[in-house]
Amino acid sequence: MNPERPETGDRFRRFRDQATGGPREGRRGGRGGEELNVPRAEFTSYYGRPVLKPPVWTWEIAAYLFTGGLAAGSSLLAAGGQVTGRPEVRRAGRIAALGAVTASAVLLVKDLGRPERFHHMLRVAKPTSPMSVGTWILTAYGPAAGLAALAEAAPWLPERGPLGLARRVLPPVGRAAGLAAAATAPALGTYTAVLLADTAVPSWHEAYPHLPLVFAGSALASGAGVGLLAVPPAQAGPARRMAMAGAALELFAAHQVENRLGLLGEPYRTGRAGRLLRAGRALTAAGVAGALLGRRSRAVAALSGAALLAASVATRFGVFQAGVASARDPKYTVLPQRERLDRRRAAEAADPDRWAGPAPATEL
Amino acid sequence: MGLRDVLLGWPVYRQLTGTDPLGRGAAAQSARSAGLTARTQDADRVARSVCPYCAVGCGQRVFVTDNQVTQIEGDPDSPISRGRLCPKGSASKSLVTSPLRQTTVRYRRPYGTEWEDLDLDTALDMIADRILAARAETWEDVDAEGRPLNRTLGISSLGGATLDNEENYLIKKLFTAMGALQIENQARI
Amino acid sequence: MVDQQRPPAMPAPAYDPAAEAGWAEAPPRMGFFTDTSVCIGCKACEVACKEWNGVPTSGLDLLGMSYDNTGALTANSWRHVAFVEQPRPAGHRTPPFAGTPTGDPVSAASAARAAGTTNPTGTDPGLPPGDPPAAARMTEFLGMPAAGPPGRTGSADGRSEFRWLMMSDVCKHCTRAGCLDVCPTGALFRTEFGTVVVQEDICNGCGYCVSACPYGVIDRRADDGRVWKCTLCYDRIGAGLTPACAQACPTESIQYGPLDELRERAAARVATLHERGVPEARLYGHDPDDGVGGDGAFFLLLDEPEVYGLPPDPQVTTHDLPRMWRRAGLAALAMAAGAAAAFLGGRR
Amino acid sequence: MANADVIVIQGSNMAEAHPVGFQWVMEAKRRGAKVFHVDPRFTRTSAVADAYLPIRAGTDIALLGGVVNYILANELDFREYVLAYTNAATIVSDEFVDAEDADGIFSGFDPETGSYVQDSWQYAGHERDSGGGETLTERETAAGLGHESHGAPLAGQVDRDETLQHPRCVYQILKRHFARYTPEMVERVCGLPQEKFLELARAWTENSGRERTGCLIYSVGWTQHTVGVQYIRTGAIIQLLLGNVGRPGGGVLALRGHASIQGSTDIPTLFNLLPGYLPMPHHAEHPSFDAWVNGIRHPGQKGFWGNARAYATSLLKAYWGDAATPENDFCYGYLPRLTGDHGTYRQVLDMIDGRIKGYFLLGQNPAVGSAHGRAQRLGMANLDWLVVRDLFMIESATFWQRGPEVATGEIVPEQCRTEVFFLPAASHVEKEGTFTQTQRLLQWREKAVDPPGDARSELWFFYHLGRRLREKLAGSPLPRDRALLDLTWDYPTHGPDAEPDAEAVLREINGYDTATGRPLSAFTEARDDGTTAVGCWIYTGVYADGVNQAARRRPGSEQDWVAAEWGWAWPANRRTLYNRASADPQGRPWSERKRYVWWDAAAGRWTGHDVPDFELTKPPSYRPPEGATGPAALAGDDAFVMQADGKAWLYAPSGVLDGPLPTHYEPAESPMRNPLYAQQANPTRKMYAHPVNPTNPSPPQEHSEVFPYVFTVSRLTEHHTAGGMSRTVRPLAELQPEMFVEVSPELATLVGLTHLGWAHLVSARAVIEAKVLVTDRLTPLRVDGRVIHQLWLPYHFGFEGLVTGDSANDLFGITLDPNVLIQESKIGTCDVRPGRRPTGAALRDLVEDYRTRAGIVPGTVPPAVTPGVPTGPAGSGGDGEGNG
Repeated sequence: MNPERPETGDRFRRFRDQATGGPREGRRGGRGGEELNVPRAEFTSYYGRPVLKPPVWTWEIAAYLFTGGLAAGSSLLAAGGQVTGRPEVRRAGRIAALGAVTASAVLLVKDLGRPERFHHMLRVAKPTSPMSVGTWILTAYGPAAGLAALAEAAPWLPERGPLGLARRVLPPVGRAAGLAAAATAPALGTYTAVLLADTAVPSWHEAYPHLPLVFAGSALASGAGVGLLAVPPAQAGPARRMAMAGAALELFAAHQVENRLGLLGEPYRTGRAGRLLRAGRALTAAGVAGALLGRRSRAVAALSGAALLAASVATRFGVFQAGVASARDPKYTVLPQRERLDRRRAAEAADPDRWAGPAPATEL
Repeated sequence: MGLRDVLLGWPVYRQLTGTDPLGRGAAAQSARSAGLTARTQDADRVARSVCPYCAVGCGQRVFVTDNQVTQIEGDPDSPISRGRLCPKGSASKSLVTSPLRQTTVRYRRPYGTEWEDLDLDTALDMIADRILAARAETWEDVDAEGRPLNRTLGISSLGGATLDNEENYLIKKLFTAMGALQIENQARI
Repeated sequence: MVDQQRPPAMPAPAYDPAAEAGWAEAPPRMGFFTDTSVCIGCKACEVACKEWNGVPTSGLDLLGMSYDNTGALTANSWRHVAFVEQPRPAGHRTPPFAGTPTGDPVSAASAARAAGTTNPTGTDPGLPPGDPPAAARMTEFLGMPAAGPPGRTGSADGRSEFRWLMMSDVCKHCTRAGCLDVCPTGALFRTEFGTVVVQEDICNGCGYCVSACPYGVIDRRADDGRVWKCTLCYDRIGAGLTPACAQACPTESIQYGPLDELRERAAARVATLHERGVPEARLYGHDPDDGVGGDGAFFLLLDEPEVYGLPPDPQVTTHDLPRMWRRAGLAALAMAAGAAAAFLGGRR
Repeated sequence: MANADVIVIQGSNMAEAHPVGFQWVMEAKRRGAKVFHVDPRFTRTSAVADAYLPIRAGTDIALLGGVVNYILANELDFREYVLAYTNAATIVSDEFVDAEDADGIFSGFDPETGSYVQDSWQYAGHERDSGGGETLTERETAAGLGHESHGAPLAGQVDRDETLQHPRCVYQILKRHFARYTPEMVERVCGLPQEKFLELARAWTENSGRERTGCLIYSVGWTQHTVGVQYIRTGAIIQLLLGNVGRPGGGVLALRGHASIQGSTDIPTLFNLLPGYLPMPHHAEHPSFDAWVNGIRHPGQKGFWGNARAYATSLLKAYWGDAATPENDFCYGYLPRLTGDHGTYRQVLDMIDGRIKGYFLLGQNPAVGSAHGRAQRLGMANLDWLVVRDLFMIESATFWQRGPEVATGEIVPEQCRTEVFFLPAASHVEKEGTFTQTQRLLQWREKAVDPPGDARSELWFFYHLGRRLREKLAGSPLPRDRALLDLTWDYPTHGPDAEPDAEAVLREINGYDTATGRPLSAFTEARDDGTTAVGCWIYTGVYADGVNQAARRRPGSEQDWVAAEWGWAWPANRRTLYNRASADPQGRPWSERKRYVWWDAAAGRWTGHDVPDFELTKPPSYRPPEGATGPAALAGDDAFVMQADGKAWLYAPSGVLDGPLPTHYEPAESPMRNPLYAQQANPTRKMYAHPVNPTNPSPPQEHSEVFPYVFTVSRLTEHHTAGGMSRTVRPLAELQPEMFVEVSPELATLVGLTHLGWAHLVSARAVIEAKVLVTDRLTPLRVDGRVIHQLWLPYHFGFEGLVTGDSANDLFGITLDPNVLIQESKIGTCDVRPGRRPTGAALRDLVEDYRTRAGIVPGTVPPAVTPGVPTGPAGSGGDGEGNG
């Protein structure tokens, strides 16, 4: 065994280069247009065991992605109704938002390993932790949505006495709270995407440019769904338009996710995750179509609203499953990293001085 | 803990006022973590011992607190092992504190199907009687040609390699004086 | 990050994570250097760690992964000794089985069966399920998937090459630690020694760190709810002692000390091994410029990292966090705009 | 070890069985030493060794003989060392006939007793007066080594030819004896390719001589064979030829398996020895005290055994104190006498036949640890009473309730009459005392805590048992009880449980002046007039100056690498024996690099890094006067101070019962015909023709193909011997949780085994099951044209504890080596079949079926001498017609 034996991975590169016609120069940032058509390349692993630990989260977190988005969408709907004088829309939005944020809180606490320590989330405020940022967003958004919904109950309060005072004070407070909720709603709707992306799970991390848009669109669509369901078609104009906007955003971003990630897009297209995402797309399309065509009939509007909600659930669960699947198979961890490593080595070999190694992590 | 202390202790407050704005180090440390120390530091005493497993003879330090063994690790002073231990030596604490360790005398009567309890003193007495009976029954004074034998072949013993030299010495001395010469140990297995 | 081409450059003025995390005059950063070329796979480190930290049982199951019955780093095994039997050359050594009659290699087939031990193996939590087809390729020679590995000619005239890799895996205590960054409760924190520790009195088991670790180390304990991992014996080093595993290691494969010193020692060791005809020796996790800013516990390996189950080019996820927040901001704006347009657009 | 330039590990798996000791091999490796591992299986030692040599189990003498042949053929021996310190130049009797010329049997073989008469082996001119004689008694009483360790009986001067040309000088006899052990023969017998063998031979010889030393490491991988002692002899011959004995980085190191197994042979709980390796008296050979003492010291011979009378007298004084007077030969009459073989396996067969009443198990688990587990358990089922003292409820305590024989119906609890007492024992941290580790070092353990509940130390148990026996016998008129009543048994006790004072016992072991009680400081102070009492003469010095030297803990970092002030090594705190040989005949170190002990002419004394193994003031130029005996007879260049001729024995005229020179014999159970000699296996091996103890047939017997595969057994790092102290400890049980068998891929495909599937192995004694680990680390070997498959099993598993499994030792029978009666449990033949073993009565039927197919007649043993091998009349020079 002579000392100048070629470095072990060397043969792999020669084999791969000759198979794919030259080192693959993926574009920086834009994640390379065409699919990384490396042949089903071989890789080694430790007895086939995954390199990463699959996420320990369960369906509760996937459900929270939906309820969080719903709350955000509903608050926007409510604020829209409040500002443009559509009390029906406002009331539906606010109540749906309260329901959704309560469900979110329950789901989040239940998913914790030690639920009784949920208040530890407020122990620190860490910009490096999307979950910490999200907790503070929820802390701001929750009471606002709560107050806004409470304000809806003002008309049933008696005239005089302390309750009477509350009856008079609530509406303006409700309006302010509604606006506050709407102000934090977009953050609430999209931070969950950053939460998933800021992990080592290959398919979630790789999708970070598009995931927020998917979640934003999905949130809008579910908000619109609430509007279509709860508001007579006459007042549901904005809901219909919001549904279209939401669907457009979601479908565009989802397409990016499924096709622009190369090998790491595979989990979004295959298996259970693939089926869920395809169902989500179909339901979104049906929902929007239903909203547009069924302007007049209350039943069709309601149906399309439900479809939009279901679509949002399917999309969220689909994205969740895709991530878990990508963490389980060592291929999705080893191959892209091996690829990135070889690319960097090739670049270093090309002009050693320019390449100072990967852009040093931002000084966080 | 007054409200003021709660506020001062709140990591977010420490983030804002302290040297760790991102809350990833000093600010996030809890009181318990700050007070952590190795249990060997506050042990009542340390016994210098030797590993009971193989014959390399690695040095061991046994830390004791309130008469409980709290840690057994390598003895860095030993020129043989330099503070190191193998997996068995490292598991010595689990060995001596194993829940499977027997701590009471157990007795099985002839033709019995279960274990019974027996107190130590009675057991010692019963064993002594049985030794004397077996010895008397199988004693050989002289051989065919009248040469002295002074022995009993009715009693056997096996074991010694895991015992101390002092224990082996008493065992050999007592059995030899009893004429029971059929004693053996792992050295011949 | 495996880096051989670049000569071990003088380490850049070390980015001191402890100082960065607010520790005034922090002591020198401590860490592990694990030289797997002298590891004898005795698992004293696994036992010493469990004895000192009172780590509960990790299951009684024969996994068939050579002599590894622990399986992986989990909440109940903070040290894990990996065993890989390979029909491949071992540095300068003469081929062990030259000239003995032989048949096909077994490492791949036995690996596939071992990967199949995915039913609850009692190492709950966390022994990740295996993927038999991936395991079947365990010892394929990189780049030549079809032909059998060298030396294992499968013909009657004899097998030759063989080596048995052993490596004690542990938490990497990364310079830029994904688990630490994403922890929402501050349970994970950077100690004054530059190590990363979970505070069991704070952790509420949200599980975010489990997904954020690029090495798949930290893990949630099922019946306890909290996450657990190596603390680099924070209590022992606080009292000036050596971590339990490093003290027990019979051949000093695990070395504990100031990280800078360890990096120099490691570089010298690799150079010695290369001189002695072991060209496949390489360092892993030593380079401060890699995706996690270099590890506090780094290794000298004798094969590609993925053979040991390690990621070839780990990257801390928070490296892209700023761009993620920007993309999220755009999406939020789009969302707000969408909603506004929905209301301002149509008449009714 | 760290000073070695080459390290050969054979018959040992050091990285797994002695991992922390292995740090010193790694230290040597770091300094550039080359490490060889010779083993049937590629183990964790082989993983870090520089070269791994696969070998057919049971053929180590063929390999080592090949190395001897390589050395002698190429004249690579360290000539000055060999001439000065070994008996290479000594002329051997002309009556001697080598096994080479007699089909594998030496001259003097007596077929009736299956033992040798050693007269024809003696040095020339000493055939009659050197106490050769028959060796049947030695074999029966495992006293073979009695001669060796006492120095064989040898009177006066011997003829020597310093030119080493004389045809009957030891050097030439050695050359002829190993002439046929060529590299080709090694490949043919061991299945090891020639170039790998030559790599070992070259490295071993190149790293020996003045400037460089090599060390040889072995453990039970060598001792548990019917030719075990001869394995070690061959290793010693190589190390002597290369001048590696007594030098730093050299030597032959035995790695022993238990914390104080060295201690349990120094202060022996063994039937054939008294403390300090004094032999237990034999009823015919030692009728009187003088006969016994002269049997030890062999009047007229050189060496330190000359003072045996002082050691013997002092022992008897330690036992019986004032009752021992010169008039009654210091109570020599009280000592029991041996009549033959009283070894543990003889006892087990006697138990089965109901001849033994009571049995003590003191921290040993024969139901799993001893060979032939079934016989062990059946024996224990036929006792009157059994006392088990252990930390855990081991298999040997619960055989009557949960043993395999209960499942097959051979032991029915309701009909098993054994009364069992289980008394919990104290652990190593709950009692104080000394362990003697593998380098003869005594280390004192401090007591950490009191033992829990009823757990007590053996010191407590036997002291109080003795007290109670003496109370019950008080006033007994019977002469047999005098020995017990006159015993010195009044040790001080302390603590709540009245624990005897271990230091008092250690003081008695060290020895003291009976008048003043002053502890002796060296064994040379022992007297034979009853004024000194010494429990174990080789340990004298452990309490020198009244200080417990074993408790010394001067940190290693504050001492040189010999670290003489940590603990105390017997004899006289010397760390390397025979270190006089680390200097040339004139007393100068062979080289600066290997300086260890040398003669300081100015100071007129020997000095160095260690306690010199020589009389301090005897100059190298000293030549003994005519007729001198004992130590005085040792010349200035007689480095081997214990030997009768002061020289190391390449050729052993006596002291080894199966031949003066190591000869390759096949194991008792082998699938192969002995390629070198007509004689198949060791003709003097000890066999038991008991119905419970059948032996698998080996060629030239019929039906050896019924058990076609070779299996060997050894340890895992994670478990300890019979598993009592590791399968009951959770962190260890997790690391190796199930009984498994390792097979090569070729054997797996041949027999149809699957990885992680089940397999069961069958021998003439038992059938056991195990999970299958198919691994590349085992390989079939091409041996003499045939392909031999080997498989490996760990032997730790039993039916108690957190993790359980069948015991590998159940497969072995009882065939012992003649010199020390150790069983052959490192190699056996078996059959292996896929799937789990049958249970209940079906299991016995399967074994029975194999026995009939193998043509085994219960109660018989294979012929000791292979049919057709001529054995000349005892004692006369056989005229064997050339080799077979």
